[in-house]
Amino acid sequence: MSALAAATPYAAPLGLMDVLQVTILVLVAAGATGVVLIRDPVRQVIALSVYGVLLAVLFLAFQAPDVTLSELTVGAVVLPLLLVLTLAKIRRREE
Amino acid sequence: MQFFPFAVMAWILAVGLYGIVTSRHLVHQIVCLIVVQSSTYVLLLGVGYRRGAAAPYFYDIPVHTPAVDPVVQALALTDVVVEAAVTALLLAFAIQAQKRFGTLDPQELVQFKG
Amino acid sequence: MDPLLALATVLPLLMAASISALNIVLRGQRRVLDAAAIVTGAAVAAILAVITVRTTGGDEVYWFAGFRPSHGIAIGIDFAVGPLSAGLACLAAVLVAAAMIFSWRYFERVATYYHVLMLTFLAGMVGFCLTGDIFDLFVWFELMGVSAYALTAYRPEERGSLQGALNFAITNSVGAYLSLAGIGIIYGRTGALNMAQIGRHIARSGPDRLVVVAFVLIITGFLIKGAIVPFHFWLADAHAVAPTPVCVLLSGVMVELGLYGIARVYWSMFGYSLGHRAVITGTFLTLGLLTAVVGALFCFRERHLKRLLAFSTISHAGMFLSGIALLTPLGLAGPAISVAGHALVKAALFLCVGIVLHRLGSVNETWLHGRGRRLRVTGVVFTLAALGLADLPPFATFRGKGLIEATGSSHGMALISAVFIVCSVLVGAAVLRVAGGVFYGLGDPPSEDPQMAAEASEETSETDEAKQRTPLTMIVPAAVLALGGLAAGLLPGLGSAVQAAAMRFQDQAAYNATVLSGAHVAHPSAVFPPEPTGITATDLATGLGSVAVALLLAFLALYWQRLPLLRRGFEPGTGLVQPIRRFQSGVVNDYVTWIVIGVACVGGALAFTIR
Amino acid sequence: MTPAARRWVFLAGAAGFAAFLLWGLTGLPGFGGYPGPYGDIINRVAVAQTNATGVVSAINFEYRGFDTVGEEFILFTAAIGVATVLRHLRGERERAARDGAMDRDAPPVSEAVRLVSLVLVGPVFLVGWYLASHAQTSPSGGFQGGVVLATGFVLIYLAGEFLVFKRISPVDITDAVGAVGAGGFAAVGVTALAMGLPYLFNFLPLGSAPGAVSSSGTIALISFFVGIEVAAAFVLIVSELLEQTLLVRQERP
Repeated sequence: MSALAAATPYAAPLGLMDVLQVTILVLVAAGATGVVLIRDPVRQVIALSVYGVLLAVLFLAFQAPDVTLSELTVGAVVLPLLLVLTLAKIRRREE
Repeated sequence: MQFFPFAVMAWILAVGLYGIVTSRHLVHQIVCLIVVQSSTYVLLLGVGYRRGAAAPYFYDIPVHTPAVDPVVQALALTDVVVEAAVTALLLAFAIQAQKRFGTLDPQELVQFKG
Repeated sequence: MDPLLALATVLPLLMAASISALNIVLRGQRRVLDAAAIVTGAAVAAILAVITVRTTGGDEVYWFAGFRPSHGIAIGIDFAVGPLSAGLACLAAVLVAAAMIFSWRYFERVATYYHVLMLTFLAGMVGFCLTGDIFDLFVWFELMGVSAYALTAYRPEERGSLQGALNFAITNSVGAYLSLAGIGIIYGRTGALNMAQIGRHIARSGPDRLVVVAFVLIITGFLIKGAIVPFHFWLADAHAVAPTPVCVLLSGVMVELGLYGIARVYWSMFGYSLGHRAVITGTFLTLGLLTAVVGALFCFRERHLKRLLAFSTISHAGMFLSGIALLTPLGLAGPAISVAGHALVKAALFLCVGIVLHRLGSVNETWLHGRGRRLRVTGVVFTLAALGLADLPPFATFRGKGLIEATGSSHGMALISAVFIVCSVLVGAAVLRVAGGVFYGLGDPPSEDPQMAAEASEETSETDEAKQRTPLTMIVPAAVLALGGLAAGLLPGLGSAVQAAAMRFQDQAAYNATVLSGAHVAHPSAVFPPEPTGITATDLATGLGSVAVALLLAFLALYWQRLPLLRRGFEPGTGLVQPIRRFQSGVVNDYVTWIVIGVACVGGALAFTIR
Repeated sequence: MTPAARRWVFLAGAAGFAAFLLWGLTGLPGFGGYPGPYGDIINRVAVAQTNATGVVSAINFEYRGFDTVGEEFILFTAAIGVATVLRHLRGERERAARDGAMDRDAPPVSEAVRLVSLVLVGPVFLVGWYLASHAQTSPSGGFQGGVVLATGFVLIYLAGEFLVFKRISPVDITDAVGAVGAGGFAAVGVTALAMGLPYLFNFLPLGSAPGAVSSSGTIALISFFVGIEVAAAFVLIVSELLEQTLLVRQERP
């Protein structure tokens, strides 16, 4: 590890990108915690959608536009849609 | 900063597992499984990141520009598809469970034990 | 590069897609679908049999899209195939073909879905066996998983079916994601996904924390798939509820694929780097023997036939892992032979249970007592296969187990033989008790455990049509498989041939050179020298003796209620098992908890001893 | 275990698990220090070898194309699995339909939602098509395009046109289309085999210049098949779930 670490520029001062990445990482960690701790399924789906957007932004900051696009379409749109459809079905039953 | 993204990955993984273990609602549990899987995206893209490098698209930049690792991005894409597929299947199970047995609590679905 | 290697995986995929694309035309054409699936399974089995035989002279490598490695760096995906991997894939294809033949008159209301899922399942298993790329391994692992989850829930009208499928899917998905995390970690160090290349890279630096953690995470997924205590809970829930032909695949080969995965990643990537063979042996031998004992105890007290067979699979998985853990060529050859023998007889047993379910509509041993007398042929086949499961000489199960015991005792671990004999006796006694009670009406119905009886009688018939006779398409595959298990053990030179294959499998340097520099290695070098593979008189005596004890125990269990002197209010098997029964709670939350604890324990054990 | 006991047992295990995981993660080269060589080599050679300027697509559809075959079949299998698991319920729906309850199928949708959805359908299809057909040049490809295309179908549903949606995507047809997509991808590889080349070998002409839409040979073709497969799989999954939802509404008196 030491040789590799020496070869990469950690000593460089923190740039805008680092600040951005740390901020988003903190938000992602908080988002994941929120998704897990919200026990009401409907609110959880909304939280999951927000979490998906946060992840997409993180991937953009990691220079991965391809994954960003997939995460936006899947994590923030399709999965919440599937969940909403499931819940709509289940809710009716529970009433 | 050096290990912070990986620490976040470990946190997401642990929190997701906590959610699965404490969940009393199948749909909630499935969402927690999504969270567990999302930790692997953070790990994959984290290990492939190179500071100050460009995204791996050489449409308008010269080919020798330093770029981040494209391989982990391809892996993460596959991972996203797997996530969508597994989630869809699990949701179908959940619908059936609710339909047949009127419950989504993993503890009440138990038919076999011991 | 031989296109057959690619075709073995692609053929079932193309067939699955074709069936699905033509679903509107094929929907009513049940026989066309069946025939297509059987022919595909048989063709894949034939291709893989050819490859197995051919690769006994040296491993073959296939580079997809033609990207060969240069300077030891791979940029494409490869299949790296030796006789053990091709043979295991071949076994999977044979079982798929047999299961599809059995399904010919099973499941009246099938659409195209069942056939499509069986074929994608096959493709996943074959790809998993053949690939030489760690991420590709994950992809095929997931395809196998997703197909298996859907097949397990094939009859969702039953509560048990959903519970089984959900527990199966959630635990195995967690395992797969932990494996993926391990892959990400090892990639972060090596910048490689080819297993040979990773192995070469990490061998340079020796074991450090990253290697240990990556190893443990990657094998976690396989330990779960391989049903090793404490990762095993999902198996009985899933196997009990899956349709019988699917059980054949789940029990016969999918669990063993998990163990194969451990062997594959250990000997292609981690072996050199980790070193510390004694620690590795100790850790995995402990897990293996524990699994063998737990599975055998649960098996003996079970009354639900499918669950009984499922617990016996857990017990056998433990024995296989114990053999692999010895790290010797014979220690790997033993499980290889045993896996083949076990798959054949276990498949035959499941098919017989399927016939019982078809004819009598139950899998409850107590209720079925004596009711199977009219199923004479089924009874004979079941008894034959049960003797095979009890490791009767000369079944392949006996040969394999004998090799593990031999190498165990020659390396100063005679404890293995003792544990194996106890497990064989318990498992053998359980299935022989079923054979005697259900098919011959011996003794009394086993005492009724109220909860188990309720569970077993929930199982409803999987078939609709007239149940007056057993169709040939059901009994013939069962008989052929059981006889196959017997014949496999009689093959001359089997032990030494498989040992040679195992030695090549374990030669990491040769694997490296074959994959990365296109070398042809016919004669591997081994850390442990080859050992004699013949059967001694002592082996035969022990084998026959343990089967005799198993028979005795089966009779004791059947006639227990007529033996008041021995009885004294004690029910066989229950006393030992009652305390650990509570762990098998059926709640997936508990199972995931045990997975986390298991990873922490295995990881801790390796972390404190290897650094 | 009781939920409380389970939580404590888990927390104890998870503490060990997390410590173990973090211990290993600190063995990684620090964040931002990707060591190579895999990605670096591909970044250097991919444009020249494939004429695709989007290296991630080149990996997905060529260098590691075989992974993507498996990935597409995972999605295909999951869609089939959803249909398998929910099919018994469909049998019930058919019974319900015989009671003449079909007229209650459509949920109430406000005019505003209808209008916005209908206006969006066209552009969404266009974007999906663009994404699926520009794998080689832009950060996109069959997968993203396919998902967006599927979203277009969902918009049709949102517009309250469920019957139209049903007409556009009856389950069997969707299933067949998905199979053509996934099978087409696998068949592209077999075509290479038939020509005596390795499976998934890029046998089509690579085109004149890197970055042109017609460049990159089989990459564009595979991306197209993947787009079809993904769109069909998601439409199939969504329509199965929709049918369930509507079924329940129907059952209410």
